[in-house]
Amino acid sequence: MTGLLDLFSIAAIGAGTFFFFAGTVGLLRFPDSLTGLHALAKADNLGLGLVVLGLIPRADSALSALKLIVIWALVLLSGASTSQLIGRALRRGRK
Amino acid sequence: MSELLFAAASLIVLTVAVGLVRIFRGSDDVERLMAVQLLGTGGIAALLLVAYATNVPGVEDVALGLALLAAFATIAFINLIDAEQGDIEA
Amino acid sequence: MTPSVLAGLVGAALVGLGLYGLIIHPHPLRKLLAFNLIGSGVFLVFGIIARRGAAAGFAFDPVPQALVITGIVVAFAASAVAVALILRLAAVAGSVTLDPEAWTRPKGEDAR
Amino acid sequence: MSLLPYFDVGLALLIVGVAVWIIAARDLFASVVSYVAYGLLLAFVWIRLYAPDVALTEAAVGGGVTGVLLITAGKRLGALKSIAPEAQPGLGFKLRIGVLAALVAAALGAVMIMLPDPPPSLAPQAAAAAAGAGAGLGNPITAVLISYRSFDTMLEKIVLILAVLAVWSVGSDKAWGNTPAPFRQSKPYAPMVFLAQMLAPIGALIGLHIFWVGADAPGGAFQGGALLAAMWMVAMMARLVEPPRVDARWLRLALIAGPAVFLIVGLAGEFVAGAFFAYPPGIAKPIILIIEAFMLLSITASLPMLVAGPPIERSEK
Repeated sequence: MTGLLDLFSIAAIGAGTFFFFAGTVGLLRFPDSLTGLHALAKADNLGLGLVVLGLIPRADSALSALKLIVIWALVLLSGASTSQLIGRALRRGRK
Repeated sequence: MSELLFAAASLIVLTVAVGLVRIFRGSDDVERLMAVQLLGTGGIAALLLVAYATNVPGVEDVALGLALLAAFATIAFINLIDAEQGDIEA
Repeated sequence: MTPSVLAGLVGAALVGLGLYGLIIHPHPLRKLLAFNLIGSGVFLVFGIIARRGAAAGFAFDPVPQALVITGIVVAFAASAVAVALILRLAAVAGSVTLDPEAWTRPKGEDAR
Repeated sequence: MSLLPYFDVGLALLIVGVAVWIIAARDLFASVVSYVAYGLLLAFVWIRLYAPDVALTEAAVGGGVTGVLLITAGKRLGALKSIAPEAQPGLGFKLRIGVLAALVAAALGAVMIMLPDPPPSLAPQAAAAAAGAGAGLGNPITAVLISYRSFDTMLEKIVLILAVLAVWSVGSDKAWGNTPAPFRQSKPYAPMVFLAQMLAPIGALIGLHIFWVGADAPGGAFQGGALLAAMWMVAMMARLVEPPRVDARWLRLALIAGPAVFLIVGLAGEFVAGAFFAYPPGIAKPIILIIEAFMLLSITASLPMLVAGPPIERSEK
């Protein structure tokens, strides 16, 4: 059972790390800032989400696990809204 | 297992640090802000990974605070940029 | 090299960098940023003293850590006062220069 | 072989790199944005030094709120169109200052390597304080702040009040009693309002939680107060609430509540428990909790006032 959970952690954390990597590459290599914003959102939402998912089985208590989920939810909320604001700032700044 | 957590944390910090190049070379303020947002989330992820591997107590609360503060700084910065651009709809 | 010695060296480097920026930059806000760098360097140096002073069953010495927390808040309060003074200077004098030569003719007594 | 030392060295290099950029950046905004990133990275170092309490404070006050203070100031300066860029100092001067700074850093670094062994420590005294007068506080740092070094902590609250007074008195005479300038003049964009409406209550809950667990786990009045203050500022940025008038009675009461209660309890200790700032055994923990609660109130009130700046005249919008 522990082995299976460890395997799950490794898989999720590995996938999360990949999304951070992909998000950064996208932010740096995509042709303009708006597509870069799209890549950034992937790192925010999926990268952190998968890392958190992988850490949940390793949490000391149910409360710790719950806090991990709250952290992710917070980042989702602020990430989505600030993406909207950043997008508008980019569009207005370009003119 | 903890070595794997370190490895993941190192990779995340490394990629996010490369993202910081945006701050160094970015042409405008909004792009710099995006790099800091990436550092914020990546930092939280790496912090959690390292803290779980080294058994620092109560680190979830620190990460919660960091998540709030990263959002706070981004909001303050984008709000100023937005106010500066004025009320014209685009 | 233990993490605490490494952090101490980082603290030393930050103090040096901050000192350089404090003297070099003509803009007072940049000076303030540099001063905050010196401050955080000093806090880090204090932090490694806390980490080394682990005793009595703690992983660290709580006294320096508590003082660093106090110090961070006081440093922020001082920065806020400095910012208020800079903004007032800009409003009254019309520039933020710290050069005493430029102060020979103030422009209007209360521009704000 | 462990990966951790490499990780630490990489983190150290990254921090020094960001610090170099803070100093070297041409643009003020770039410099301040890097400062926020730097605060996040420093929080990381504090975690590596087993200091989660300091990490939280550094991230909240050192990185977040200071960054917002500086960038708000920078934009207000820009709005005044008043910055007279001076001639940069010459290369020779820079070189000499560089050598000086490097010498200072090298001397400090040498001291770091030659620290005495075994290291001096106040941990036993702090442990005694936590066991005795600190009465049942599981977090030794909170015990030190409230019990072992209570006088410092009270004076630090007074410093915050003095700083608020100093900021307010910088405003012009005619503006006295008015509100500080709002964080933005125009109407905020709808997603901004939505975000503030969602984030501020959740953040306030998290701030209260961090305050509450501070007795036994990382957290406490400083960290919780800083988060609450940040959430109040978010609400002001979205114009959900306006900055209060500086002569509002409730604001002034909130500002002095922390140190006042602290001082009263300290003086009462002289008579009840026989020493200044001694807590009577048995009821020490509830008393400490009351002090902390009022400190939280004062910190929450003072940090946004420090960022908002002095009151402005009405005629200006």
